[in-house]
Amino acid sequence: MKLVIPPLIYMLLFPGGLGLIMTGLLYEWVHRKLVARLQNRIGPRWFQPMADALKLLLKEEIIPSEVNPYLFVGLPVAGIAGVLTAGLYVPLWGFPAAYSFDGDLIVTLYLLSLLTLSTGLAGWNTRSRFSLVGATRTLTQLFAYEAPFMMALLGPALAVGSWRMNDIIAGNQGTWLMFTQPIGFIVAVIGLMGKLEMPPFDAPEAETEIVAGALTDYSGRGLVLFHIGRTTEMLVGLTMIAALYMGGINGPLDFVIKTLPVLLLISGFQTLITRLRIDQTVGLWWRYGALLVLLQWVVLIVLKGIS
Amino acid sequence: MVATAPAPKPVNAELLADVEPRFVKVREFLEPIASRCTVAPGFNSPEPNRIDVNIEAGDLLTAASAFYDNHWGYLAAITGLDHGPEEDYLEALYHFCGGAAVTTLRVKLPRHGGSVPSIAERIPAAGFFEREFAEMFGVYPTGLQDCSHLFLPEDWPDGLYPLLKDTEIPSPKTIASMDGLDKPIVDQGGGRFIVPIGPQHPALKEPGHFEFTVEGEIVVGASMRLGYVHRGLEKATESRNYIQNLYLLERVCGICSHTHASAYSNAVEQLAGVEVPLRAQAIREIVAGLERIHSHLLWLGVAAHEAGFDTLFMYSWRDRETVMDLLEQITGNRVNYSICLLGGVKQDVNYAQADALRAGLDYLEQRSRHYYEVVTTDSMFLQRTRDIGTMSLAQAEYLGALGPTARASGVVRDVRVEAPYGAYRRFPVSVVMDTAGDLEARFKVRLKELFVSCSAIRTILDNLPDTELTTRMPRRVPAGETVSRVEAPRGEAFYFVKSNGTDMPERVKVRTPSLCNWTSVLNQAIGRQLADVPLLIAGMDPCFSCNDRMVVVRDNSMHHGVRSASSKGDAHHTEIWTWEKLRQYGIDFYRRGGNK
Amino acid sequence: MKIGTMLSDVVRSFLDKPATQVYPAVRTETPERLRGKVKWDPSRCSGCQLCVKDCPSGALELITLDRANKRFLMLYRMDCCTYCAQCVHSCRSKCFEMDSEDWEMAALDRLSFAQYYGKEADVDVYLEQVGHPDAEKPGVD
Amino acid sequence: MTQLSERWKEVIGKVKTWAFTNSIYVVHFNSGSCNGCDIEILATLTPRYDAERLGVKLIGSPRHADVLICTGPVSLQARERLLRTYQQMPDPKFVVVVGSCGVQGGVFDGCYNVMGGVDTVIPVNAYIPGCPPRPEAIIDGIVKLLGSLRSPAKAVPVLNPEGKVS
Repeated sequence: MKLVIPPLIYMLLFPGGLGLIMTGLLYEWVHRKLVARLQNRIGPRWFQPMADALKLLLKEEIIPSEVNPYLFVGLPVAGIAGVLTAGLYVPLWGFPAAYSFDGDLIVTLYLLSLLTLSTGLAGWNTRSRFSLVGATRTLTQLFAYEAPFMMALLGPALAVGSWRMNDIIAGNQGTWLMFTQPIGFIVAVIGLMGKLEMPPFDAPEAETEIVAGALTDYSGRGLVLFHIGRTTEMLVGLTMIAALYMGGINGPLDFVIKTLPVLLLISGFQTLITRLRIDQTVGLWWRYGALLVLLQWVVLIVLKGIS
Repeated sequence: MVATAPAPKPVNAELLADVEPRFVKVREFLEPIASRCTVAPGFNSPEPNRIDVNIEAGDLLTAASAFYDNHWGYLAAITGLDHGPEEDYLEALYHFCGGAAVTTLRVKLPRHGGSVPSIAERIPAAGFFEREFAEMFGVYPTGLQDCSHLFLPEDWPDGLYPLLKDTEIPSPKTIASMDGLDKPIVDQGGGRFIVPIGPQHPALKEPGHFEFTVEGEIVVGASMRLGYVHRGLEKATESRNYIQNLYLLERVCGICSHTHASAYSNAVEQLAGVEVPLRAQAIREIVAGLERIHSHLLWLGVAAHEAGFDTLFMYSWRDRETVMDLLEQITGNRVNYSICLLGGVKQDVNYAQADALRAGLDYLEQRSRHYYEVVTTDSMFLQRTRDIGTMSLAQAEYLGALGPTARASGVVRDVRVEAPYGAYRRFPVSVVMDTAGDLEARFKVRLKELFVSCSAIRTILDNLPDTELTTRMPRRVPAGETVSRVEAPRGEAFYFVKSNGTDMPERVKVRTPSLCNWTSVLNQAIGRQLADVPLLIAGMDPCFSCNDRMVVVRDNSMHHGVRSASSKGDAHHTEIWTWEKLRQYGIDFYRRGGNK
Repeated sequence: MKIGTMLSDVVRSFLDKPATQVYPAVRTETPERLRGKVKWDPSRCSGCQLCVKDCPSGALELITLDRANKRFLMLYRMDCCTYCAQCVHSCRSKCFEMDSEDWEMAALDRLSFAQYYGKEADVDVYLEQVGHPDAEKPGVD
Repeated sequence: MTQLSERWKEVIGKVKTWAFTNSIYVVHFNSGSCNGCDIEILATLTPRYDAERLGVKLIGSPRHADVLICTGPVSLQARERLLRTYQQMPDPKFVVVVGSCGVQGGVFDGCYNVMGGVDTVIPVNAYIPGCPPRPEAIIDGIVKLLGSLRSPAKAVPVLNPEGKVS
């Protein structure tokens, strides 16, 4: 009996499902409040994201007629499932990760991009013109930032020589890789902004061009699942960057101290930049993002070779 | 009881000096055409700055192209004038404006079944005016490619021409009930991938329906359907007295409300021969300057929002609140100021308000300098604006662009300088120009105009003439016709008012600036990315409620050397749709893809 | 290659107070020329109907109970009114003035927008005549 | 058992009202207005009035929206698109009309291409007269609508297509 309960609680309540979602929503509130304060506004109250999510859950869901209903309903669930499972391999709230196996860093990154894939497919599934354009943009942008973002996160793994998250954290316990591998850190942070489709890279859901991108036709439950998936992805991404680049997390307070500055960096950067067109983003990523990360890797390998 | 004719107006020398040489030139190249006219040949000049010429319908194209060949100004508007069932004739007035002079070609037409040769081949901007003329008066332009409804809704009963004097129009609810919308769905076949923007769309503050045919992300065809904000104002002015019309016409457009109010009151004051006291004219110019500042700051925010730069939107609108507070203190309302009265101004600017104005303007000038620096140096913003939607000087003249959009391409056209009205003679304003012609130049021109407005208001405040605020204005305006041109924040607003001695005008024609800028915007959209389109539309600062026009720009229809994506005339893979098909596709797309 | 041109604004606004006025809680005073709801003074009215003729949106309707000793009522339609103050200027005996405090006129139904101005007794008499005595009489002074 | 489900239903009702009155997604439709009211609606989102502190968020698609803010005296052309936008909004949905034009046609009442008020086409929950109403008056209208949602004694909007108030 003892064995059964903790993993269930792990899974559903504390670091897993509900805990992850609530923390994600809290982090989304911090993000919206920061953006508002930087724009000289008061910004939303602390329970705003929860109220939004709850209201969307209680609203009626319209399923357009010529849409494959199973895909329409299933894709949001697949997206959020991917992100929630990614939450299991990441040291949330400073506690050691629930599960870890060799190569779990790669699996987490794959699970995170599962949400973007399901958003793209959801956009492709409807007849609304805006969703089709939004879907193509989401997928093109996925190929742009995915490779540099993954290579940036594999930098610390290279330094330690293993793909297991716990080993990497243990290996780099003392040093802050943020300063020893600065280029990798910058590309990782900007890659996270690309993955979360934040303003410089929010062409896929550019409100003034294609209304709401791939999610134009979603309402109620489907919309809230995608929205919660996006906020949880932000939380998971922040924890990964903090864990890998800031010398591991060893306690809830340390977790908050390390993730909030990164969130401040992201919000600040977001308010300073105009939205890039989709071709400009792809150009930016492949011309600068990939080259910078390769440069970082070369430096790493040369240093490892010497020592 | 018809009022007597007004006393002869005092003719100021400055106006004559500018107008005289232009009329000599007009008489010289129009003489052969005018003499051929059978009805009443010859030139007559009802007002010092206006000349009327009666010509035959047949010579219209030659006369119009004569104007452009001799580089004599541009076609400002086409006014339809119905002289009523008794005299049984209709008149089409083609107004050409050059500097301060206005030449009107008058063509007499039968009231029913008349037709006019189209001059849209030579002057693309005329395509709009002819479509409106056809729709409102039933005089169809021969040779115009596409003249389906411009303003009126699709389900408007055929053969019902609203602006003819003797048509009685059923109430809107009956028209709505005989709605012919459930036509069979036309299968649109292959054709291109159409992205509809509007009428309900976050990029548009106002309803307009754009359909961009795209290949991947590149726009290859653009068409636009407005008409959502058409309320039938010109017909309504004929059933209201002069004082009520002032407030009706002030609400043609919320952002440039003072422009329309002052243009209309200038026209009525010219007709009544009333001279507005100097202080009232100066206060009108102050409010016009404040309106220009508020309109340009608003535009800066909306354009930045559409480019995705929300911080600039938030900050520019926060600073715009200063000018809105000033307007509210002086006039009593933030948007529709209603400070104009026929023959003067309602509110005065006392010393306290003058100091508040000076303080507010200093703050605004300092902030506008900062925005100017942001807009011209921020490299991420420049990626969205530099050499995008470039329009050369020749194109701007050819397409008839007006206001800051034209001045950004080097066209010197500003009514406040060319034909100064009201207080602009005593407190002149300088023209702001740029030659690059791209979106960045339009940002620069509008922001520089902020500085000009700030300094103009300061000079007026320093030497505000102190006379009383209003003069006596007769309720019945003596019969006559007049033209009044005013520089709105978006370009020149053109008013034609005809009075018949009673207290209700016989005809009020409003041609608003955004109307002339539409072709240029849609032309720039072709060949650009879809992502640039909202910024291009915002670039010309469209004011839909100012006008309601529809233009169809197919990729090979606008040949005439105007840049278009595919080469002239080749329709190798594009399957060209008629407008009917596109419109039907738009409607049934909504019905099928829309609700459950 | 400048990136953060708005950096100075963003940092300054991050440090000091936001520029928001918390409206429902804190009400800032409005300029005294603000054109809010129209107020009508029945005692001075001479029944010339100039205001009704000049109102661009037909929001005013003068009801003459008894022309001899100047007993008039004014039906003011708040929802038709465009707040242009033309009635204030047209009226020669200065009966109208625009209230600069009363501009919060939102309501959940349209019935509350029609208001009768005039003496209490006159309004009751008129309402009986018109036949629905219980119509509420807001705005009667 | 029924007494439990009764209390349960009441709790759900309370939670639902809390959620709906604290998070309002607004979509804006201009059915023929002179855009005076539209710029005042946009002004409520800017730093000085900041509707986001009340939970109001302007979004693009009617599919995500709860409240339709409508301006303008429904022109004939915009009538059918207004109806269609209203139909696409998921329940429970509310309509707020801003400006005298939307309430009763304002200065355009009687023009040949204008239907008059918005409530000749769709049921309306809150009216904000004014030409244009100040941004604070718009926020006051929204606060009154939310207040009426919190207390169930809200006036049911009556759709009276025929003209003036009797």
